[in-house]
Amino acid sequence: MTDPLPLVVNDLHKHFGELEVLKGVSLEAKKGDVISMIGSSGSGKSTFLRCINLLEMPTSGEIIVHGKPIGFKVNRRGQRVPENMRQVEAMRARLSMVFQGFNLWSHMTILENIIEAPIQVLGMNKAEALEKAKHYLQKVGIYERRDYYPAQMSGGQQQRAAIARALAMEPEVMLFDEPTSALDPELVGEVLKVMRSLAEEGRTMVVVTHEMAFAKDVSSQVVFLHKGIIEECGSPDKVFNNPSSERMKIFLAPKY
Amino acid sequence: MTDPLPLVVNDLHKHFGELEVLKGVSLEAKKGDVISMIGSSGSGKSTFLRCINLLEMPTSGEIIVHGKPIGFKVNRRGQRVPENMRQVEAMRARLSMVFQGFNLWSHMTILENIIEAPIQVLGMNKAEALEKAKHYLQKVGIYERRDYYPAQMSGGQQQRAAIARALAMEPEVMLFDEPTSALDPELVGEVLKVMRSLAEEGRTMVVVTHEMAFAKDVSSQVVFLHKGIIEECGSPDKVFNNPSSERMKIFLAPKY
Amino acid sequence: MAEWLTELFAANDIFNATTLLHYWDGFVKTVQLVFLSLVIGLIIALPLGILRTSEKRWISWPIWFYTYVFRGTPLLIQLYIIYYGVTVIDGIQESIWWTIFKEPFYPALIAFVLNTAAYTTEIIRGAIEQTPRGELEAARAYGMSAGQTLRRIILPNALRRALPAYSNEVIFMLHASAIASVVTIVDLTGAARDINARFYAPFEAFGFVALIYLVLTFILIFIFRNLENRLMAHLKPRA
Amino acid sequence: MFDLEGYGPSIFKGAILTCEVAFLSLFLAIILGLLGATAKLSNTPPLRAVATGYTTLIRGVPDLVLMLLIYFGGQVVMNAISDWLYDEFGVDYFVQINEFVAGVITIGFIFGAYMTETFRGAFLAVDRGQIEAGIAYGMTSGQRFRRILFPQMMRHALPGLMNNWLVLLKTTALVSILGLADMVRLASEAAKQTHEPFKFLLPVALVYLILTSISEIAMKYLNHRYSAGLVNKS
Amino acid sequence: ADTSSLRIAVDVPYEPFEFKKPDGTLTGFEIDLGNAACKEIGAKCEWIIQAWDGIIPGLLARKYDAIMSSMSITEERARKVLFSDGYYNTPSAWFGKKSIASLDVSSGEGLKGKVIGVQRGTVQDNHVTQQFSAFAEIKRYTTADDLVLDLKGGRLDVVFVDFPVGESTVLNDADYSQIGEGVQIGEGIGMAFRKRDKELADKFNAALQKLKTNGVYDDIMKKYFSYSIKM
Ligand SMILES: Nc1ncnc2c1ncn2[C@@H]1O[C@H](COP(=O)(O)OP(=O)(O)OP(=O)(O)O)[C@@H](O)[C@H]1O
Ligand SMILES: Nc1ncnc2c1ncn2[C@@H]1O[C@H](COP(=O)(O)OP(=O)(O)OP(=O)(O)O)[C@@H](O)[C@H]1O
Ligand SMILES: NC(=[NH2+])NCCC[C@H](N)C(=O)O
Ligand SMILES: [Mg+2]
Ligand SMILES: [Mg+2]
Repeated sequence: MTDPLPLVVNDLHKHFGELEVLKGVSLEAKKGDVISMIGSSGSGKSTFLRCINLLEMPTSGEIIVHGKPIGFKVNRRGQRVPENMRQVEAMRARLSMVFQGFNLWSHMTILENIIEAPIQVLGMNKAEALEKAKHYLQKVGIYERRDYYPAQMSGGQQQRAAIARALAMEPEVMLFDEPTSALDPELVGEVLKVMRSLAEEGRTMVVVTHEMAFAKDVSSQVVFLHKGIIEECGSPDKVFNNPSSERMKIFLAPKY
Repeated sequence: MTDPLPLVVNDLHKHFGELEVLKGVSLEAKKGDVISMIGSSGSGKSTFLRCINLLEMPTSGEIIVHGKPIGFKVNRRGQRVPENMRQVEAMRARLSMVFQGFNLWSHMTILENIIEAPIQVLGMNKAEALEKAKHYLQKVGIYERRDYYPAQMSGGQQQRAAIARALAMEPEVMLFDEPTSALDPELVGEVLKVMRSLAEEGRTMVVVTHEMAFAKDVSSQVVFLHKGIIEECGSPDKVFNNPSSERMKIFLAPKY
Repeated sequence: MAEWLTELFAANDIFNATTLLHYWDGFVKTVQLVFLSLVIGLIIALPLGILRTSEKRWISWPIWFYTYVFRGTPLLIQLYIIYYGVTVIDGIQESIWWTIFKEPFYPALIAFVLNTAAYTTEIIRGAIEQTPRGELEAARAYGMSAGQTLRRIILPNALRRALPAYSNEVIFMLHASAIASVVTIVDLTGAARDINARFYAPFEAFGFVALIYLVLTFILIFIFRNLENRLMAHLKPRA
Repeated sequence: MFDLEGYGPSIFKGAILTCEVAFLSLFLAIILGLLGATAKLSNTPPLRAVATGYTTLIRGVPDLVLMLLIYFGGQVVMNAISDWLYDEFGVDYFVQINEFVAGVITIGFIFGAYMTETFRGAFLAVDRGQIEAGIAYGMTSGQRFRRILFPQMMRHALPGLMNNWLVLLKTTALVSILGLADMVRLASEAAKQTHEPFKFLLPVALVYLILTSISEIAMKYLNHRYSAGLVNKS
Repeated sequence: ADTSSLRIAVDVPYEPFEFKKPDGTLTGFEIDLGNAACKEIGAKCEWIIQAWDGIIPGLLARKYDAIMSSMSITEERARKVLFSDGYYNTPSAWFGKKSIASLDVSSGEGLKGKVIGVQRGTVQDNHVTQQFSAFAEIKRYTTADDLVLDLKGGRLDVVFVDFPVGESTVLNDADYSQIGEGVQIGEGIGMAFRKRDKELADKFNAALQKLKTNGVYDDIMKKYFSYSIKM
């Protein structure tokens, strides 16, 4: 246990004005963990993910990436802000996020999308970045499409490109926010396949998903969030086949 | 059999340039028939429906509404066109179409939408039209919303308004083109309920639909279209439980 | 009020009764010119905008050409051409037309009308072409004739949608009317130029009319905003 | 044929002057527009107020009146400033505004207000998710602006920008009223001199028509280039 | 001020005093005279074209250092600017169609219902505005060529301009003639300077004086006039 854990979140709270969306959520990802977060709409899954890399500022709680806690301070207006933007940027570079809506940069080709952050943020040289991009594009199976613009590709292809973009940062942890829910049913499969192969490779991943089959098959840990609180968590087998929480049972019950 | 049939279509063909989309489709609707048209995407269902009331000009074939065949001629440029636009307009007034995208007139309130065609096309006086509108709006259950504009209502409400608009023409035959496929799953039910009640009242309807349960329960006849040809047709029981065509079997087979 | 006025008059020699009267005449001229141009322009643009969407090339093309030329050249040049051009037409000075073209008001009006009609035609065309296809199909599917569809569906739909663009055109026209002063029309700007030339006081002379134009612009914006709220209610969600 | 009774060459020079005025003022307008849009979108209320005042004022008053005001009044202000500098600090600093500079500044200033609105809209049109992706990958705010926000904003701004350019081009005709020897001025002088309005004014109208047409073609081309990724390539 | 390079404003065209040749270069009596005077005082002069209605504000705003544009010396203007000594003098005059040559232009009654054209901001403008605005319609033009064009185009009945200008731009058409008597307004024509530039004005006064006596003035005048305008 000499290597620090890739990601630890302690007692995270998040308010939007009056509304408390996260009421103390903790999480620990060991290297190679695949953590699936499930829960009904509005339970705070996205918010949690966005708090992890500070797309939203958590109201309180601790975020520790690779052993280094993010420092916060309170600014003149009484808001909690990061102590040091440099540190936050460095941290973000180690946590790659894959968005529901892909958010590929629409003015760049797929290849440009992928080499952008490695060059700009990690300071990689272009040749190396291109090398890496090629590798990961092949891995997600859209290398021939590298010179297309995002709008010229199907949703499934775009999401695979977005995954390649995240991979190219060679992150500590990959964060996925419902990576398949913006896709047509036919296209979901191709993205899930790529994610499954990543899991098998031993990448550390936190995945917010509605795909129960995926969560069941692939995760090492499943977290069930309800109204901003972790109602149930543990191995997929335990959570799905033997849930202790009432909520979880209702959540799993067939809808029709 | 003194009363002529509401709608007969004989050997309808339709080309889009090179592409032959309908390759001889025939159909006979008796009074009170509910004919469901099913088939995979691109099989020509919408095109067929649109040809019936000449929103698309059929390349060849006969359309007979209430015993009166539509006359065609060939214009100077060698295109097939209706002989007499008056006749077409009169025919259209007897066949009311309900569109997938509702197509309510956005600058009119729901009530105005409903009285528009009866007044303008049938020459009904306003009082009578209002009377009718009230009746049908109550039937579809949105009478209290009559003074709203379409943009101010949910999809399900809009589709019900569109159905009321079609009903107010007191048509020979109602044509539905996937009336529920633009709706959120929760809203589908409310529209199907209205349609079912129309079927039970004995209205003649031709319905293009992907809702198999609806087709099974409500239709008097099911037509399965494949690549512009009727592959199978007959009673719902026969078509669904005892199909003779290979295609139909594949179409019905579960996808997962 | 009266005190304030006398004080104002006493404090400077630029805003006195004579100059204020001059400004007032200019104001009236500006309003007349802009109002007439817009009304006549709109009357011309309506049919042109409709015909411009015709699929028949021999109908739509000439209209396209007209709008292309008038939108592609400066209004100032159009004004010059019409103002000076009419005088050299053979025999015009002996004809009854001369009573009209003699006055600078009418050549300016013609230039403005032709200009605003060109822009308005394109606005109307754009709005007509944006009519949702489905709504047209619905009209056809219910047996409406082409004329009924135009009258009942296309135009009410399009004219409402044209409103924001048209309100810009109205304000543009108000502002463009300032060049009437180059052909001796004493509109607001012309009055200001007279007064500037008389008192060598550009700030007072032009600043004052700038203020009036600003107020006029705000009034127009206010009117159109109300109109839009009323006529575009159907696109806004309702509580 | 282009001699135009000896006036041709000088009118041609006027056409070049017209283009110079147009391009320089476009340049100025773009810079002012970017500044204005940034100010309008900033969190600093005074900056926002200044920018809002600027755009409202400019867009509420006719170009010609503004031109006359800035042209005549601008120098008066400059002088007041330099007098004040001299009286208060003994600094003898004086900026001379000639009619060319005044024309360019005036038009640039006016269209800066329109550009402000164009750019503001374009900045707002950039999808928030695009920026978030930049944040999520650890880009600094400078990098995000340079690499994502600005290029995407430009794409949204392009149609509006081009539209403003077409209007600006036609507005340059007004500098002739200030006495600047642009092609409109020279042609109308020649027309008056020779009593042949059509002979001189029609060609000038044609030149404008050609310039606007070229702009429109360029606009289509640019739009096509910059919207790469917005439309499907087939 | 630094007198080695000077900017002088003119409003063109104002034939025969200042106007453009087709190629765009400036010419005319005052241009020649001004250049000669500049040479005399050893200054490099640049002519700035400026619309008449902004010519005094422009001077005060230091857009240029002097005006030499047939500006009549009047009391009202002298309150704003400093005039040189007069360097020529001509009356203002009425011009119109021969057919109305007998019109009485000295009284409001005579001009009743007529359309009079003047250049905006000139002494002629002032004169008719004060005397006749109650009787006739007055149209004000930015430049003197518009004025003549509209007279010949039939939009104006009469114009009221400096005599030589009418003579060279209106009377070149045989259908037109001078109407009534000339009117003397102001005390001749002078250059205008900012009040504080007394030195500069003195230099020009000296130079002009010299040109008047050494024959240069007369040579230039003969180029443009068949009669004397000297004062
Ligand atoms: N920026 C915001 N301001 C205010 N409230 C917000 C904001 N973002 C999210 N919320 C609220 O926080 C709650 C949790 O939202 P969140 O998006 O995290 O849910 P979720 O679990 O991701 O749901 P879904 O499965 O629908 O994506 C919701 O009630 C939402 O309305
Ligand atoms: N206007 C048109 N021009 C050219 N091809 C067309 C046109 N309209 C339809 N088609 C083609 O005709 C074929 C049948 O289309 P149609 O819309 O009738 O299918 P459908 O059975 O209604 O499918 P769906 O279930 O997706 O609505 C398709 O291949 C389509 O691409
Ligand atoms: N260049 C000119 N346009 N000069 C006009 C001068 C008219 C008249 N002499 C005046 O001083 O008022
Ligand atoms: Mg979510
Ligand atoms: Mg279809």
